[in-house]
Amino acid sequence: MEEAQSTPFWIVLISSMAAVLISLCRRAPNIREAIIFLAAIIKLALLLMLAPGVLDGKLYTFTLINLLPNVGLSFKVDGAGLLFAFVSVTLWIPVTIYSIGLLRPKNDLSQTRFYACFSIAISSAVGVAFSANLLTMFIFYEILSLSTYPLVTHNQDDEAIKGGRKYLIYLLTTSVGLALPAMIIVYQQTGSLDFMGGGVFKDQTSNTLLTVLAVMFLYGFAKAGLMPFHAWLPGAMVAPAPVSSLLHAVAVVKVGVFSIIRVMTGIFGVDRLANTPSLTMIICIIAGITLVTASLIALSQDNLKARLAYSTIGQLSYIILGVGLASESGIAGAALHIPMHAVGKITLFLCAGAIYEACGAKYISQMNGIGRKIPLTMTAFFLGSLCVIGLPPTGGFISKWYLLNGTLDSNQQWAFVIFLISSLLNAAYFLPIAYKAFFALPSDEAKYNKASEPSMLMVIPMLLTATGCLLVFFFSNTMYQFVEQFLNVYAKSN
Amino acid sequence: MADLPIWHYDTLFLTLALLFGITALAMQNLMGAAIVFGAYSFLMCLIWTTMGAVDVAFTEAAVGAGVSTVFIFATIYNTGVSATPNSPRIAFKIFAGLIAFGTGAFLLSALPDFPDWGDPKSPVNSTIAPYYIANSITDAHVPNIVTTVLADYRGFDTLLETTVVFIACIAIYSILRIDNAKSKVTEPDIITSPPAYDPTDSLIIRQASRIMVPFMQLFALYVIAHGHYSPGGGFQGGVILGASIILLSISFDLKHVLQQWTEKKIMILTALGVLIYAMVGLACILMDGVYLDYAALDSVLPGDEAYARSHGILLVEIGVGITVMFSMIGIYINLASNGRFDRGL
Amino acid sequence: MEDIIPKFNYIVVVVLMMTGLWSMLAQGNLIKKCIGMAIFQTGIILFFISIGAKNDALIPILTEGANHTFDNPNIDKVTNPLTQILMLTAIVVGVATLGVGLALAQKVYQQHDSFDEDEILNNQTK
Amino acid sequence: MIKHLPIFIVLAPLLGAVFAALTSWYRPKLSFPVVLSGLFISFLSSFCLIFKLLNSESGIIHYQLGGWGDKGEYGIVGIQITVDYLNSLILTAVTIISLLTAIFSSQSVNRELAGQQRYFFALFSLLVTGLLGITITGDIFNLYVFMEIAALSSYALIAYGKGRSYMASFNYLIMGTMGACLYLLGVGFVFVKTGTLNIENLSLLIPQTLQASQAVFVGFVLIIVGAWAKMAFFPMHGWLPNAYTYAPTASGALLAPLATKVSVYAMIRIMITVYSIDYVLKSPNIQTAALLLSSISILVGSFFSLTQTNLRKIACYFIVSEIGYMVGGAWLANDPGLKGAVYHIIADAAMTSALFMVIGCILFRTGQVELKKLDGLFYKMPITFIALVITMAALIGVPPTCGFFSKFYLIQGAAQAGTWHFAGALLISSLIKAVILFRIIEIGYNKVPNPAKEGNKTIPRDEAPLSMLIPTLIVTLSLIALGIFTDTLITDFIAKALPEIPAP
Repeated sequence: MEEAQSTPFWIVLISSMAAVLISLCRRAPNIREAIIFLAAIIKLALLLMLAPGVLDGKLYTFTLINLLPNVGLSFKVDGAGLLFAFVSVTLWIPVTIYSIGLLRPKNDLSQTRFYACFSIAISSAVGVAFSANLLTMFIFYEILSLSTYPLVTHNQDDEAIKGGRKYLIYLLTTSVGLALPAMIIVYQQTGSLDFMGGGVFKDQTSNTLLTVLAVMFLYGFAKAGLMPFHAWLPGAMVAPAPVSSLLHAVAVVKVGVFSIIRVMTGIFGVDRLANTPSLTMIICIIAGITLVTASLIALSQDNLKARLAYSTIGQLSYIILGVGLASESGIAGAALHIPMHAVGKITLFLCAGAIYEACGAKYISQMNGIGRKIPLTMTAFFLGSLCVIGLPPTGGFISKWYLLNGTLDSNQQWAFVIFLISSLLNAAYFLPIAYKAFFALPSDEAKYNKASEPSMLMVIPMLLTATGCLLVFFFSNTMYQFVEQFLNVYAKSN
Repeated sequence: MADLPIWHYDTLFLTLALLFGITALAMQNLMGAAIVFGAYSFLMCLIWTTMGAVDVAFTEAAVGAGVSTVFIFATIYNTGVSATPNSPRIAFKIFAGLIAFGTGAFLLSALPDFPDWGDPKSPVNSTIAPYYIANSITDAHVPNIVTTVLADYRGFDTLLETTVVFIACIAIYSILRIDNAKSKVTEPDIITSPPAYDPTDSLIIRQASRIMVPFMQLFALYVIAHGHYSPGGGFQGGVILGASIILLSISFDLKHVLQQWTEKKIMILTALGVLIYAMVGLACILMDGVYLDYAALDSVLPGDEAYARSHGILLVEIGVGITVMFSMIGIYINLASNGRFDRGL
Repeated sequence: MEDIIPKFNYIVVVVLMMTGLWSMLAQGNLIKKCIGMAIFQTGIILFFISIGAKNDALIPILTEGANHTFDNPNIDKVTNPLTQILMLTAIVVGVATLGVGLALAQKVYQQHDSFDEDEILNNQTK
Repeated sequence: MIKHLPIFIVLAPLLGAVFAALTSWYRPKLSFPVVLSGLFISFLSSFCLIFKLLNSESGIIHYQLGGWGDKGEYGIVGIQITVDYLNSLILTAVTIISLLTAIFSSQSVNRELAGQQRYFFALFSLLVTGLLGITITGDIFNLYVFMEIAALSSYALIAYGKGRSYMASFNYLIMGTMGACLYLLGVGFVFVKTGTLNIENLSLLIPQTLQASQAVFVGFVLIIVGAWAKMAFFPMHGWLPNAYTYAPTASGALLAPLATKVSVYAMIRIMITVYSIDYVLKSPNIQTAALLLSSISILVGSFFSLTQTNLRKIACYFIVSEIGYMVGGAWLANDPGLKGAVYHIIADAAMTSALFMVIGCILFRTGQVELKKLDGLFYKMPITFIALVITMAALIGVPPTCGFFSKFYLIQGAAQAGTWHFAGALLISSLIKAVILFRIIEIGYNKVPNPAKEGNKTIPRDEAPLSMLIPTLIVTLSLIALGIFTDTLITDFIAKALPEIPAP
């Protein structure tokens, strides 16, 4: 049920066009920000227009231009892509409000650049979500890397430059050094790069080659933060809070895992994965190790943003492990974990930024008792923690449920154990923060005496996303319908 | 040994040429090397004459042995360097020797595959060349086949060759000419100590060249005009014309020549020669022909198509002659005065 | 000997060219490099001319003679004109290159007061 | 007149040069417009020819000079120029880039060469003539003459740089003449066995009857090595960095993108048309050597660029490594490799042109291009800086720029041939270029405190004049446009230009 329609292309393009307009309106901040909201709303509206069709099982396709023989700059909208795009664009709105609250008072004139790059980044994230083939995906993936660099180095001090350097080196090196050759080998072997239900490989392709390619892709999309190519993520935390929250909790890292989901389901094919133990084994082992190690490291971090970053690395591996299980519920869990983790983590990052703005506290050890000064922020933080740990009534519970189901479906009991251990670790590193903030005695009373909630422009977005953590729990069924459509296309064996 | 398919003189000349060439490169004294190189070029002329390539020999005599040698002299005179110091790069020389030896061995590996020397049935002599020999008369009424091929069959090459000369002239002017506006350049001290022997002093040379120059110029004009029937043509004639002026400046004074031949005159005339050639070609297009198809000019030139070609060839040869003559003068003036246009060899 | 004599010309050509090549690569003196270049070029010219030569042939200017008539020449008895044209071009190109090379050498001499490559290199890195 | 378009491509810049030399004595201001119009006619002709070519059935257009065409048993007796799918693209690229570079150069020439610019544009135009001639000619000896036209004018153009450029130009002259001589000798060796110089006639003779001839093989190697010397292929690359660095901006901007690329074209033409892919495949030793040298060339160029501090030198070493891409791609001798090599000729011409134009803009305003002194460039010349970043991104191979697609094909070719060292070298060079891009960004954008913030020093904007900026932007944007239209280029032109090569 494919239907050619140019809407996907326009959805991708809108925020890029917005970027152009934004850079023209450098002297009129109100108009500039109005453009962002307008673009976001149009984008959401267009996405919603596509939603009923996708739920009916339609695939919207559009080819802009052919880049290589058989491979074009083409878009294809399916359930998972739409869901991912929807999450990115929806969360863009609160984050923009938050940015206004954070940056306007600072009278920082490079805000225009900030918003313009931000819009391009959103464009490319949606582009990845809608890509119909590996090449298109790779193109948007690279644009995303480049457009987020000015955001990471926004402060332009030594630390920012260092973080930015690390960021680009990790992301470009891996994508050019591993993902690109892997893609070329796929093209050379099969003559096609399209994401297709049963994968593109013929049956006679050797398992060894597939395993090598799988590893190349896993590490090539280093945005997914698999160890040992994860170090860019803590380094990129020097960016302003809105960047860390939207990009490094939602857009950039999720683009990494989303790319891996796409490649595993669309290029390798779920059947092929399920029938090739060596392949699934290697994915599961890499993801499993990252998962546990990252959680342990997170436990030892005192810097709040660093702890959040390592937590993100661990949570991303949930998704990859879910794919590696190669069972229907595993993949469903993986696809669902993208939005669920997104709302949770974005709340946490926004809170971290707010805490720093309100109290100047970067380290967890400084946060004893601050909950009484900034109750709204810390409540939001608590809800976000619940979502990431996976406790009801937050969205994280749903996705982890599917993931655990997946382990049982594919008889990988050890993965079940890993998931549980990791969830316990999540609880161990998040809950004490909220607990101490509310109940522990302030260690440095004088310092936080004058601390109060930051401006409403920052508080409201946090509360919105915190509410989102609850909402996704109740609307999880709708989300599952989207994922189901995706599964119908890619994961149902014929 | 009587029925050897080669000329006996040639083996001798070839061996001699080889000796001269190696000597020229091995000599420490630069002036000596230049003279030996001139002799080497003359030897080459002899070899080519015995092989039947009179036009090439003629050109080599004028260009290789004549003008080239003078160019080298001028450079040496200007810089005052007479001997090369022994450069110590032995290892590099051996390395380069190995490269040259390897390349030579590689080239000789094709030796058994070559046709014998002088074989009239070799591919070179039996593929396209017979067409030229058989048709030169019918196509253009020109007995000197070299002229026909040069200016007509492969006329495009010759246009470009003229352009090459033109480029060399502009290139040397732009490289060497010292900008008068900025010519506060300190004069290199070598000029203050010219060689002990000053050629401008010699009365015999002055008188001899004064007598020779008109004849040279007359001869050169003849060479250009009679190129259809005898060896020669635009190139050779042009070079000789140029050489006559060069001779004047060597035997008299460069200043004298410089007054007469300013940069403006030389450049305009050099460009004019190329222009004549290119415009004859364009005229062919305007007359409904192909570029450089002189036959199309038969409506403006006297005679039938073949004669039109013959006249077209003459026109372009004149263009070539003008360009070559003035570029040679221009190049010489620059090299001899080191771009200062005041004095020199 | 029987094999070499008919191809003696090629051997001389190769030796000449390689001497020129060696000189272009190894000689430190810029003028010597230029002379080497010229010798390399004459080697090539000699190569072309000798492949166009024919036994007992006349120069490529047609005349009424015993062997052939004006309109119907005996092709085997006229030297190949094509190789000669090519080499006329090559000679002219050669002298143009030589002129430009010498002009550059003069300029280099003005700057460094030397024709020796090593000295010039030392001057430049100083 | 349509019939004569092929000759106008070459003739227009030639006549432009001659008229420019003439007018420079009467109306010096006229020289530049004269050259410009010559280049423009040339561009129009080549552009029209593309359409003529697309409409023609045979896919090849001949123009026989002097009307001397095929004479039966003798073959083609005159000189023939041909336009087919392979060279029509390159002709258009050369004409467009030279036209833009001419517009770009007018200001910088007036400043850098004040008082001496008399013959500059004449030589400029003659260089273009030579390059176009090499591309369009159908005769291997005529190619040599054009090669020398291009070479002689480039020696002079480089020597305009004064100072160290004289020695650089002299070294180029020695190496270039050596290359040309080897080429001519190779032509001689081929000529000995075939007796013809026309490429079409040769292509009928060599692959069929002269497969085993040692002389033809030696000729092949000589021609290829000669072309290598001309294009600064490792280990004959020593002349290039100095020559292009010390040349004036305008010469560098014209020579760097075009001169080496056209030599690569000549090599590919000889390889696939005069000889054939079969012939190449049957000389495996040469193939292995060429591929190894390409990999070394890529690595040497990349590593040396890393050690340089001058942006122009860096760019010059990039050329050395890019040459490795193209030679390697051609010598992979399989379908994707050759496609990649031909595509990369166009892509690299555009990339190098953009790079040198950007450098020219910076040089024009700041007077130097030392990497360390570029701090704050983004605030001083934002448009130029963004163009520089896009160009570097293309050189790295970031999609959707053209650099990505050529790399895509080249690596695909390497994978198909199993030449992993070549694929590895390509990737390493990409990464090294990425490192240099980071350096440029860090210095140009991050090194000075953001002037937009309150309290920091403001940096006034000072872009290059529009006549320089607009060509730079056009070329930079063409990098993206070329990338987007890759498929059109490949299927409509390059695929038709190459012989059928069966996949193994």
